[in-house]
Amino acid sequence: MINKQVTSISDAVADVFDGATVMVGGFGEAGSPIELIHALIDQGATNLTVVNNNTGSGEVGLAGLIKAGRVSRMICSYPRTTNSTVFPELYRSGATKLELVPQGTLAERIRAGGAGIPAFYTATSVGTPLGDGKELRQFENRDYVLETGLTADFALIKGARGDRYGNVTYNKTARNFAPIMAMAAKTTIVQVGSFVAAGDLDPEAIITPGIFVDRVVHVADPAHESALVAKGVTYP
Amino acid sequence: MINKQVTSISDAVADVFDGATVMVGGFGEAGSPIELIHALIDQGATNLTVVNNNTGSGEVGLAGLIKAGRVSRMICSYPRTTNSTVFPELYRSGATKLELVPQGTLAERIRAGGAGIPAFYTATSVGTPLGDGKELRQFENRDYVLETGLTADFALIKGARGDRYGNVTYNKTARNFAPIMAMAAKTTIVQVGSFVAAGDLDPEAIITPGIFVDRVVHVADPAHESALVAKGVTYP
Amino acid sequence: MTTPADTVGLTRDEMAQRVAIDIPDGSYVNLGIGIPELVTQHVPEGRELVYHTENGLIGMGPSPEPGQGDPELINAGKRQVTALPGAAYFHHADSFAMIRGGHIDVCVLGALQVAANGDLANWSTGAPDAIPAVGGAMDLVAGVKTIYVITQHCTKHGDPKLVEACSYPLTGVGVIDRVYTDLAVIDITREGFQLIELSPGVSFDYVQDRTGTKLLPMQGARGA
Amino acid sequence: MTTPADTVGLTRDEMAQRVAIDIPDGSYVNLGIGIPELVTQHVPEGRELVYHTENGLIGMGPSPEPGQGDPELINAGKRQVTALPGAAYFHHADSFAMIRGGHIDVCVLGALQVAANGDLANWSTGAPDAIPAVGGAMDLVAGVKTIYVITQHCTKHGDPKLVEACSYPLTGVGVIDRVYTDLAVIDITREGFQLIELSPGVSFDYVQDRTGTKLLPMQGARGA
Repeated sequence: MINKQVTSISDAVADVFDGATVMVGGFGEAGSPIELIHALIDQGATNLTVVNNNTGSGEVGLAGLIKAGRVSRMICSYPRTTNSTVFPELYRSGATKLELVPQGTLAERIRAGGAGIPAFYTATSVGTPLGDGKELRQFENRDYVLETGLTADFALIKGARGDRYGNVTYNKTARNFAPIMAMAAKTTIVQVGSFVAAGDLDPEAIITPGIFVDRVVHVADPAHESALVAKGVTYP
Repeated sequence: MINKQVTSISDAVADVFDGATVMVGGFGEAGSPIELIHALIDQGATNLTVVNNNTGSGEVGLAGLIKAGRVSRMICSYPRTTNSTVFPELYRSGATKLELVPQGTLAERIRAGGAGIPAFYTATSVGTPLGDGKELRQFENRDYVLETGLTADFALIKGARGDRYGNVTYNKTARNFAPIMAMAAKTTIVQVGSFVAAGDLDPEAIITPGIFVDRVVHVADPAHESALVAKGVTYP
Repeated sequence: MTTPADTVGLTRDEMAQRVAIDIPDGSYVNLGIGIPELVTQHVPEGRELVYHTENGLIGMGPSPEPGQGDPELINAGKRQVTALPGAAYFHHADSFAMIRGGHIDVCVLGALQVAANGDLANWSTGAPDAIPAVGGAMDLVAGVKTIYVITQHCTKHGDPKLVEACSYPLTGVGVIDRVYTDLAVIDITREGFQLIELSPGVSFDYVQDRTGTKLLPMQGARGA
Repeated sequence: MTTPADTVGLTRDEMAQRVAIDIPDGSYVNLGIGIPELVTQHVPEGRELVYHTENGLIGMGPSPEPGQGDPELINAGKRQVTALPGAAYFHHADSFAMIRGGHIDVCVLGALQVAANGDLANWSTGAPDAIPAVGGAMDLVAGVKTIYVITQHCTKHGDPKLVEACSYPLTGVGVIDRVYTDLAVIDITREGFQLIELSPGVSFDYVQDRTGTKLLPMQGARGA
């Protein structure tokens, strides 16, 4: 019987290796898999390339991972944060590199990576510093840049409900990058607030089919980043 | 107040013009918008380019449109049908042209057209007759062909439930090409089995958000192609 | 200290109201952070606009009542919002398919600089120590059908934001359709900045003096 | 009329059973029309496979009870099927993202011809009056990790289907991993067709005689 449930969150991230590329779901705090990130901090993997729209806030979750010196490179669209000086300091010191990607290009590159599309053309960034050095091509008299698909070794994702097949639903705008990251990673690890029986999820409303998911961990009552930051929590 | 509901199915397709490109949802009979196609037959537009995975069966729905001589060109992946000689005859006579596209490339071209991606690379068809003459390019030592996005003037689609904003859900495998065709057409016309109040559809489970839909027509108890064919119905 | 800019021209809300007048009923709209967000409060009676936020929601409603919010229901500015009846959630690739694919009718953005050819700079001052951050701005200007800029006519230092050519890094090339400032409404045309409307009590010369390049007077009217 | 091909070698069900043995527990599987579909009936006890059908369903179950079907719940062969608990529906672009993106573990297809380098021809005989139709075959062979062919060793006319080079139009280049026929199991290797297993009562020479090019004998065994 297929059962992708992993009962221990530390087991779920045990094989993340030094130098891995890790996609982390979430846009701001919505959809940020805090507990999985904290398990990854405990696990100790370093020299990671992390793909996330932002760089976390405060000193918990993704910002905690960055502060712990585990991230050598960020791929994101908006690394500025109101509540965190963690990334700016490491960026300015050169300890953490940054690949800045327009948000829609980032999303499409991840989706392409998951869909077996090695490259595609987009008008986004044409004529801007982020389009500099990219291959230009005209289609119907408009300029486009060539962008490549993005894949990862691991994806860490926060879902709302999940089952033993790895089917996942999300809560509101916590969905954001999670479904496409689940497609683009070799190993996709999802924390879900509720673990339900196979068949409990409406097959018309499953957002991430289990084929894209490798491990499901039940994390009841996951923390919210803003609440941790407001309480002054730091991790580790 | 936004209200995309059109009460008359003939009004819904009134502006389809001669020479238009029309995407028609459905894979076999699942999701085939029979009533909208019949309204289009009645409306009379001709010299159409039709995008559908197949070419219909019997002499109703899409096969009826083709038999009526309205389709000068089909873009599809599998034009052979067990229950219809309509397309084969017109194809052999040269009256209807065929652009044969692998099914996944067809789907991705439609999705690209709707997503503002003018072109992408895929390994599908490399080294085959359907890849002949296409631009080849290597990424990481593998060959890919360049494929372009596909758009349309109109999409005719069958949904299960819809609301005044044009939000749509589908029934089972009737979903198939509909969500991407809705994205790729300038004017998307959806027949729905149930017309519901705004807010009745779960925002987590809306498959086609209304932004992709222009008109919604309520067609209660839509016909199934196989039932019509079994009864020997022809249209017109 | 009182300068003319403090005493003439539109308030932020009046600017937003002026933009709202130009957005047709039924439009799908994406609003940038800041003054653009005020547009929702000034939609004329009888019009319904649908708001898209690029982090995965269409049918976005106002901020929640205190204590009623969900930290996982936020907008692109990462502030808590609500979802109206008829709203839908979707993932980021689908969200930017709406943007890139030309499905959003109007985007209203802030600006650092707008050039006479429609170039926009609004993501970076190019300062060497700044953390570069672009978000969805480049996708929005490349994909949305109509791009409006809403901005003070000049910077806090009195420098013109409407210029012959942007000195800051570009967000997009030739993408802006119209600029709404405290002083005027100005279209981007083939010939450059075309004055469309002056704010009450503001003269052509007053606006021209605060514009970094030639401003074409209103058609059928004489400059100054 | 009785030929040796009628009396030796596996039945269609035995061929499907032989394939099923090689598909690991928990695999995501796409089955072509015909003999491949029989695989579902021969999965060894204790294994669970998940079936994908490219028209938008994963977790596909068997045919419905008579009168219980839904004409909108069909498989790629357009026959009515069921959805098992844990199934999910999705649209065509997502479905082929599963295929093209390498998420399906095993695809079992029929063949007109398989070449010694792994080329497959299974969509067209190239007959000039035929209506060309490809469906999802080219996407499947380009995207799925492991491609198995299940086929009679020879055509109805007794011609070999395993050939040096395909004469029919190709579905994909170098895509086949293994071929299961009524007579043998044969891998595609850098050196060509490598015999892995003979069906009961079938000799190496018997298979070689019915194969259009050189067949490498089983390793550790002597040819014939």
